[in-house]
Amino acid sequence: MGDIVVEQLLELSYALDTFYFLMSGMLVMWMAAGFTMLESGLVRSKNTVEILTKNVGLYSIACIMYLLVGYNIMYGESSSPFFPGISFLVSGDNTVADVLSGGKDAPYYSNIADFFFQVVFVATAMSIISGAVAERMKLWSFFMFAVILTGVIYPIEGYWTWGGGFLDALGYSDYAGSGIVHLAGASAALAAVLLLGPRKGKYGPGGQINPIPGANLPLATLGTFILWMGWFGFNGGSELKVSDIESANAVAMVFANTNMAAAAGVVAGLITAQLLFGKADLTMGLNGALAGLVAITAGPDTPSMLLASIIGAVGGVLVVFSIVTLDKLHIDDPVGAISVHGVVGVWGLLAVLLSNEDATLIGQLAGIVCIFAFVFIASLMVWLILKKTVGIRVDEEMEYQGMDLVECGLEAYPEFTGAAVGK
Amino acid sequence: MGDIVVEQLLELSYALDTFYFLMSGMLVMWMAAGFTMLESGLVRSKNTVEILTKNVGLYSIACIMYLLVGYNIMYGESSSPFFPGISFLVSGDNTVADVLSGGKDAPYYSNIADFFFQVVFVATAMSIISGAVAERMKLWSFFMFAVILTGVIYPIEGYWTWGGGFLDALGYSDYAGSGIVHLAGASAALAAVLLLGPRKGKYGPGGQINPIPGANLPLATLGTFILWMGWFGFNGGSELKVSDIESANAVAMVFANTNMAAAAGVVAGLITAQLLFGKADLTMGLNGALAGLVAITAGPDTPSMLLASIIGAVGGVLVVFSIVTLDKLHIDDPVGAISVHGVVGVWGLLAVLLSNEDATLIGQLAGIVCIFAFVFIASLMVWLILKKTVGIRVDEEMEYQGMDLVECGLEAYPEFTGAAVGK
Amino acid sequence: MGDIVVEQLLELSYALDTFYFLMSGMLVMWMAAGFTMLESGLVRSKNTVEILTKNVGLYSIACIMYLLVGYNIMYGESSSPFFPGISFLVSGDNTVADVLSGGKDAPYYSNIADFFFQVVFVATAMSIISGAVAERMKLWSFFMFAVILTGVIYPIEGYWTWGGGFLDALGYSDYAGSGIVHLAGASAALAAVLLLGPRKGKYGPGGQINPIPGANLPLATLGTFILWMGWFGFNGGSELKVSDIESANAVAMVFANTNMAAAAGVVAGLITAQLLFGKADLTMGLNGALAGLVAITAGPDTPSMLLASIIGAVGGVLVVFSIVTLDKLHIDDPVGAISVHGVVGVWGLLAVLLSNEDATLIGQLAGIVCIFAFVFIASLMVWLILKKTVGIRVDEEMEYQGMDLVECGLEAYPEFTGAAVGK
Amino acid sequence: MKWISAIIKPFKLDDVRTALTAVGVQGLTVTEVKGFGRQKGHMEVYRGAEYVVDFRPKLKVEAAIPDELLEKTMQAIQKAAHTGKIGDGKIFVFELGQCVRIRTVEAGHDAL
Amino acid sequence: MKWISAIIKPFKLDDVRTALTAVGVQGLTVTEVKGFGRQKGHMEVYRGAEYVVDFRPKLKVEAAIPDELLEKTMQAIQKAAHTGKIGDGKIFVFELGQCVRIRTVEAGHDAL
Amino acid sequence: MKWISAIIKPFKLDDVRTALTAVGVQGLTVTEVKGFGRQKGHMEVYRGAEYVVDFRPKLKVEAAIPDELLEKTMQAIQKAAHTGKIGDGKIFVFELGQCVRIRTVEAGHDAL
Ligand SMILES: Nc1ncnc2c1ncn2[C@@H]1O[C@H](COP(=O)(O)OP(=O)(O)O)[C@@H](O)[C@H]1O
Ligand SMILES: Nc1ncnc2c1ncn2[C@@H]1O[C@H](COP(=O)(O)OP(=O)(O)O)[C@@H](O)[C@H]1O
Ligand SMILES: Nc1ncnc2c1ncn2[C@@H]1O[C@H](COP(=O)(O)OP(=O)(O)O)[C@@H](O)[C@H]1O
Repeated sequence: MGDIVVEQLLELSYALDTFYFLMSGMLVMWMAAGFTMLESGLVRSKNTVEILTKNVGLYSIACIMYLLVGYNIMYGESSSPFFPGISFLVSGDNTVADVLSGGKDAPYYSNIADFFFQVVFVATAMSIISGAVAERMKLWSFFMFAVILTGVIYPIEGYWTWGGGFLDALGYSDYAGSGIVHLAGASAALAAVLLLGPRKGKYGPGGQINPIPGANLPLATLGTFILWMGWFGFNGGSELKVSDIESANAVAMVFANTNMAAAAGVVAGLITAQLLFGKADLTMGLNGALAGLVAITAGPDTPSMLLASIIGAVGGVLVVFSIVTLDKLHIDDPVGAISVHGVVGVWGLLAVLLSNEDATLIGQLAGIVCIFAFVFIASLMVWLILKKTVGIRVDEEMEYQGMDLVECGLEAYPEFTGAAVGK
Repeated sequence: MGDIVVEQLLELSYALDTFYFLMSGMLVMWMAAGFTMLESGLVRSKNTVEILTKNVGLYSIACIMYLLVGYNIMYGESSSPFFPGISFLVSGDNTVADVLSGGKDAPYYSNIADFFFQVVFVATAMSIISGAVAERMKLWSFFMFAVILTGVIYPIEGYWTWGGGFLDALGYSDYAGSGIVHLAGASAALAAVLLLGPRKGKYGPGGQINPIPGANLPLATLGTFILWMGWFGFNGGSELKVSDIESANAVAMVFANTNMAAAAGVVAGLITAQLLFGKADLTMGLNGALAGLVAITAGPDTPSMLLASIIGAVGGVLVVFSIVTLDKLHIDDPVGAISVHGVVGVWGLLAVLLSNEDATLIGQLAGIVCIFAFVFIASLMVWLILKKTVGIRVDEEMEYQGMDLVECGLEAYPEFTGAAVGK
Repeated sequence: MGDIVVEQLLELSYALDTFYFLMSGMLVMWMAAGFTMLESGLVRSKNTVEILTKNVGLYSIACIMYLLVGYNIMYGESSSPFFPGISFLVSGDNTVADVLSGGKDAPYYSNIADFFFQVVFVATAMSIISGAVAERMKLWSFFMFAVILTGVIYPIEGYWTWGGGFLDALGYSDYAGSGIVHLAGASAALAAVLLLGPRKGKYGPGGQINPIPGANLPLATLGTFILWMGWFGFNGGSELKVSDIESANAVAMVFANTNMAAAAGVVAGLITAQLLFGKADLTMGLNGALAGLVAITAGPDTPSMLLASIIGAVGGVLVVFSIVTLDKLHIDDPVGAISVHGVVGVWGLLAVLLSNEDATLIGQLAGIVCIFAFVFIASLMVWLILKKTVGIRVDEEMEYQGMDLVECGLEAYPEFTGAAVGK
Repeated sequence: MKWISAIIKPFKLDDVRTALTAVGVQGLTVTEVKGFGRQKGHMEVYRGAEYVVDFRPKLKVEAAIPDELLEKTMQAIQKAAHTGKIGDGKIFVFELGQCVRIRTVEAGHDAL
Repeated sequence: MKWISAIIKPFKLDDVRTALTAVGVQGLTVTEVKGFGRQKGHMEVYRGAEYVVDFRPKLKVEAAIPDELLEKTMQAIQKAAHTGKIGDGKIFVFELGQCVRIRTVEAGHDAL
Repeated sequence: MKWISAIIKPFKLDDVRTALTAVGVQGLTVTEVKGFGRQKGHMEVYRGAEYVVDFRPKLKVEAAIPDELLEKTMQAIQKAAHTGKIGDGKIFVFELGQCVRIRTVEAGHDAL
C-alpha cells in the first residue's frame, strides 16, 4: 500500500504544479491585453487600430513561431554553450511511468504546461517593441520582424541562461527575465527606433520637444493594471514549483514583492513628476508601476518586502529621468518602452546583488552586455534588411493621415474624432 | 494510519479538483465581460448603453434561471433519452462520508462548484445572441427570450449530450461545447435575425451593403482578449479533473491547444482580409481569434499543437468568408456572431474527426443537425410569440435616435458624440 | 515511511492553501482596476485623469502603509481588546519545521501569502472613498488621507474583529467584510462628502437636482465586471482554507452565492429603475450588481443559493432607493459609493441573521454601530485637519476647468471632447 | 455670389448633398451644431434625476453659389431636407463678398 | 433681418439662452469652436515636455432675428455672457438676406 | 469691417495662425468641419464591405478684420494654407455689420 500512497502523492503534486503553471501562463497571456491597452491609450486616435492589430498579431505570431522552432532552440539539446541546437515542434508530454519513477530527474509537472508558460513570455518580449515604434512603422514589416525575433533571436539569448548556456555558467542571475525578456525587448526596440526616426512633428525645427498626448488615458491605466495582475503569473510562475512548503513560501514572497515593487514605483513616479513638473503626471505614475515591476523581476524571491519596495521606487524615479533624457536625445518612444524595460531592466539586474548572495557583479554585467549587444545588433541587422527591401516606415502623407486608414482601412473611434484643433 | 492517509489524499484531491473547477468557472464568468466589451465596441455609440445593459442583464438572468430550473433539467434524473426530467433548485453538496467512501462513483469534487462552472456556460450561449440582434431589438423582449433559452431550451439540448441523453449515446463528441454552447447560441441568433430583419440603412435600395462601423475598436479588442483568457477556463475546466498525472497532462494540452488555435485564427483572419480586401482589417483578426477558439472547443484534448493550429487557422479563414457571405445574403449580424459561433462551430465539430478516434462522422452530424434544428425551431417559435405579443423591434424613429435614449435614458459617451457626419 | 508520507501530505496541503491565497489575493488586487474603471466611467471627462491617478495612487499607498505598520496593528500582539499594539514591517515566513510540527496551531499556509491577501483588502476599503469625493477633492489631500486610513484607521477597526478584539468577542459576524471593509469605506466617504459639499452645479438654486452624466459607460460596465470577478477572490479567499472537503465545499458555496447575489442584484436594480423611472437605467443595474455583492459579503457561506439571491436582490432594490434619497438630501456621491457600500453593507450584516445561527442581532448591531461611529468620527477629524491646513477642495474656477489640467496637466481624451453643449 | 447656410436634420445629409450636386453646386462644408428652437428637447433620466436636453443635434450645411443658382439651390435643399415634422430646420442666405481658391488663386465665380 | 454670431465662454451658454428667449429670440444654433485671442492659453506638461495650448474652447451662438430686435438682443447677450475677465468673447452682426423654414416654406420674418 | 472665413487643411492651422498674427490679426475662431468638393474621399473597407467617405476633415478659420487689412490677410492665408494639391480650400469674404467686445462693450474697430 505504501507504494500506492507515494505514487498518489506524486500524482497530486504533479497535478498541483501543472495547474500552477497553467494559471501562471494564463496570467502572462493576459499581459498581452495589458500591453495592447496601454499602447492603444498612449497613441493618437488615428493610429489606434494599427497598434491594436500589431499587438493581437504579434502575440499570435509569437505563439506560432515558438511552437515551430523557438522552444526547441531555447530548451533543446546543444553541445555548445553559445549556439543552441535546432529542431522543430514540441514533443508530447511526460508519461505516467516517467513521473512515477520518482528519481531526482523525474519530471514533476507537465511538459506542455511548460511550453504554454514559456510561449507567453516570448510574446511579452515582442510586445515591448510595438509601443516604441508606434505611429510610424509599417504593419507587415513589423510582423516580419516579429517572426525573426520570436522564432530565433529571443530563443538564442534565452538559451544562454535558461537553456543552460554560457551565461548560466557565468552565474548570471535573472529570476524571471528583467534582462532575458525586458532588456532584450528594449534592445530590439532601440535598434528599431534609431533606424525609424521620430514621429513627424515630435521635434520642432529648433529642436524643441512637442508632446503628442495619448488619446485615451483610461485605457492606458487599464493596461497598466492588467500588466500588474499578469505579472503575478510572470514572476510567480517563474519559481517553477509550488508543491512543497519552501516553494510555496517562495512563490508567496514573489507575489508580495512583485506587488510592493509596483506600488512603490507608482508612488516614486508620481512624486518625481510632481517635483519636476509641478503636476502629478498620471502617465509617469503608470510608467512607475511598470518600472517597479521590471526592476523586481530579476530577483523577486530574495529581498524583503521593504527592500523590494525600495528597488521598485528607484525604478520609478529612474524611469522618469530616463524618459525625459531620451526625449532630449530625440529618441522618440511614444510609450516609454525603452526606459521602462531597458534602462530599468538594467537596474533590476544590478539590484539582484543587494539581496542575492549567489549573484556576482561580473555575472550580472556579463548578462547585461551580452544580451544587449546581441539583441541590439541582431535586431539592427534585421531591421536594416527590412528597411532596404520592403521598407519599415510609412510615407509622410500616410503618417499624417494616420496608420489606421492606410494599413487597416478602419478608424478606432469613427464617431468621435474630428480634426483635433490646437493639438 | 493507512486509512487516514488515504482519506487525506482523497480530501486533498477533492480540494484541488474543486479549486480547479472554481478557477475555471471564474474565468468563464469573465467571458461575460468579454462579450460585453466586444459587442459594445462593434455597435454605434447610440446603441452602446443598451448592449451593455443587455449583456449584464442576460448573464444575471441566466444565473437565476439555471438555478431555478435549468441545471436540474440538464443534469437531473430522467427516464427518456429525449425528454429530460424537471425539478427545482440545486441540492446541497457532497458529504464528507460520501466522498471518503472512495468507490468509483464517489464524488471527487464539489457539487456546487459544478453548478457554478455549468451556470457560466449557459450565460455564454446567451451572450452569443445579444451581438447578432444588436442595435434594433427591444430590451425587455430580449430579456424574456433569455429567460426561456437559459431556463429551458439550452438545458434540454444540453441534456442530450452532457446529461446522458441520446446524443451521448450516439457517440456525438463535443468536448466543451462547439455545438452545445456555440452552435446553439448561433442557431437562436439566426432565428432572431431572420425575424428581426437588418438594421435600417444597412442595405441600400439597390441592395448595396453599407458598412456601419463600430464605435470603439479598442473595446472590441479588449473583449477579444478577455474571451481568449476566459476560454482557458471554458475548455480547460471541461476536462473536469486535474488531480492526477493524466488529467493534468490533458488539461495542459487543452490550454496549449486553445491558445494555439486562437493564435492561428488571428493570423489566418488577418492574412485573409489582407488578401481579399487589401487591408489588415482588425475586426477580422479579432473574429479570427474567436473562430479559432470556437473551432478547437469541440476537441481541444486530442490534436497535437500543430493540428490545433491548423484547425484554428481554417476557422479563421472560414469566418471571413462566412461574414462576407452572410452580408451578401442580407443577414445582418453586427458582430459576426452567427459566423463565429455557428459556421465555425460546425467546422469545429467536424474537425474532431481529425484526431479523435472515438468520434464518428455520423455522431457528429447527428449532433449538428439535432442541435441546430431543435434550437433554431424552438427559438423561432419563442421569437414569433414575442413578436406577435410585445413586439421584438423598436420602431424606425427610435432606431434612428438610438436604443440608448429610448430604452435606457442614458448616453454611453454623452460628451463625445455629435451627429456623425458622413458615416 | 509513514512519517514522510504525513509530512508530504502537510507539504502539499500547505502548498495548495498558499496557492489558493495567492490566487485570491491576485483577484482582489484586480478589484483595484475595477474601481478605477467604474469611477473613471462615471465622472466627466475633464476629471478622468485625476480619478485614475487617485486610484492607482491609493492602491499603492495602501500597500506601503499596510506593510509599514497597518498589518501589524491589525494582526499583531495586543493586551487590550480595544487598542491594538503597534510594531513595524512584516516578519518572515513560517519555517518548514513549524509547519511540519503538525499541531493544531501549526501554520497551514504562508504568512506572506496572508499579508498579500490582507493588503489588497485595505486598498478596497480606500477605493470606495475615491468615487464619492470625485470631481472636486484635491489630489494630494486625498493621498494624505489615504495614508492615515490605510495605515491606522482601518487596521484599528479591523483588529476589533479579525485581529481578535472586542467585536469578535461580542460575536459580531462579518465573513469577508461587509462592515469591516465596505461600511468602513463608506463611513469615511460620508465624512468626506459632508465636509466637501456637492459638486458645483449639481444642485440648482431652487434645490433641483441636475444630473451630471458619466462620460464613459462602457468603462463603468467593465469596472463592474472586474469587481464581480475580483469578488470571487474577496469572498472566496476569506474561507482561509480550501485543502479539505469541508473547506472546499465551503469555498464552492461562497463562489456560487457570491455570483447569485450579484446576478439577483442586477435584475432587481434594473427592474426597480424601470418601474420607478420608466427606463432600464444601466447605472442602476451596475450598482445593483455591486449591491448584491456587498450584501452577501457578510455571510456568503451559510445561505442557500436561493437565499443568497434574495439577499442580493434586496440589496439591488435598496441601492436604487438609497441613491435617490441621498440625492434628495443633497449628499452628492457621483458613483453611489455610500449607498452601495454603506447602506447595503448594513443590510448585508443584518442578513447574516437569516442563515447563520451563530450570529446575533446584538452582535451585528454592535459591529455596525462601532465601525460606523469610529471610522466616521476618526475620518471626520482627519478630513477637518486637512481642510484647515492644506485644504481639501479645489477652487471654483479649477473645478470648472476640470481637475485633470489643474492637478495632472493632462487630458484623458484630448482629441475627443470639446466644450459639451447642453450638458 | 451668395452664401447659403442651411440647418438640417442630421440624417438628411445624404439627400441634401445629392440634391445639391444635382443642381450644380460643386462644394459644400458641413458643421455639427446643436439647435434650439420650437422642437423641444427630450427628457433623460440619469440615476433617478430627470433632465431635459434642450439642444438637438443638427447639421449646418454651407455652400457658396453663383447668384443665378440661388433659386434652384434653395428649392433643392427645401425638398431634400423636408420631413414635415417640427425641427426640419432653416435656410439662411447671405451676400458673399469675395471667394478665392487657395490652390489656384482663382477668384470669384471660378473659385466656387 | 440680422444675423447675430456671438463667441462666448462655454459655461455661459445657459445664461445666454435664457436671456435670448426672454427678449423674444425663438431659435438659435450653437457650435463648439476653439478661440484664439488676447486670452492666453494654458501650459500643459505631457511626460515632461511642456507645451502651450493656445486655443481655448468657446461656443459660437448664432441667431437670425428681425431688425427691430437687434438692440435688445445684443444687450441681452452682452449682459448674460459678461464676466469682465479676458476671453469673454465678441458679438458679430451680419445682414441676413433671406430665411426660409424648411418645414413650412414660410419665408422672411415668419421663418425666424 | 470684413469677415474672413477660410476653409483649410487641418495640418495647416499653425502656419495660418502664425501668418495671420504676423499681419496683425488679433483674434480668430476655429471650427472643425467636414468638406465636400473636388477632392475625392477615400475608400474604407469595414468587414469586407467597401464604402467611400466623401467628406474630408477641414478646419474653418474665421476672423473679423478692419477693411484695410483685407488684402494682406487674404494673401497671408493664401500663402500659408497653400500646398498646391487638390483640397487646399477656399477663402470667403463677408461684409461685417457690427462687432462688440463683451468684456468691455467696445464696439467697431476697437473690438476686433
Ligand atoms: N432664429 C434662428 N436663428 C438661428 N437658428 C435657428 C433659428 N430658428 C431655428 N433655428 C435652427 O433651426 C432648428 C430647427 O428649428 P425649430 O424651431 O426647432 O423647428 P422648425 O425648423 O420646424 O421651425 C433649430 O434647432 C435651430 O438650430
Ligand atoms: N477678430 C476676431 N475674429 C474672430 N474671432 C475673434 C476675434 N477676436 C476674438 N475672437 C474670438 O473671441 C474670443 C475671445 O477673445 P479674446 O481676445 O481672447 O478676449 P476678449 O473677448 O476679452 O477680448 C477668442 O477666443 C476668439 O474665439
Ligand atoms: N462652393 C463651396 N461652398 C462651401 N464650401 C466649399 C465650396 N467649395 C469648396 N468648399 C470647401 O473647400 C474644400 C476644398 O474644396 P475642393 O473642391 O475639395 O478643393 P479645392 O479647394 O482644391 O478646389 C471643400 O472640402 C469644402 O469644405
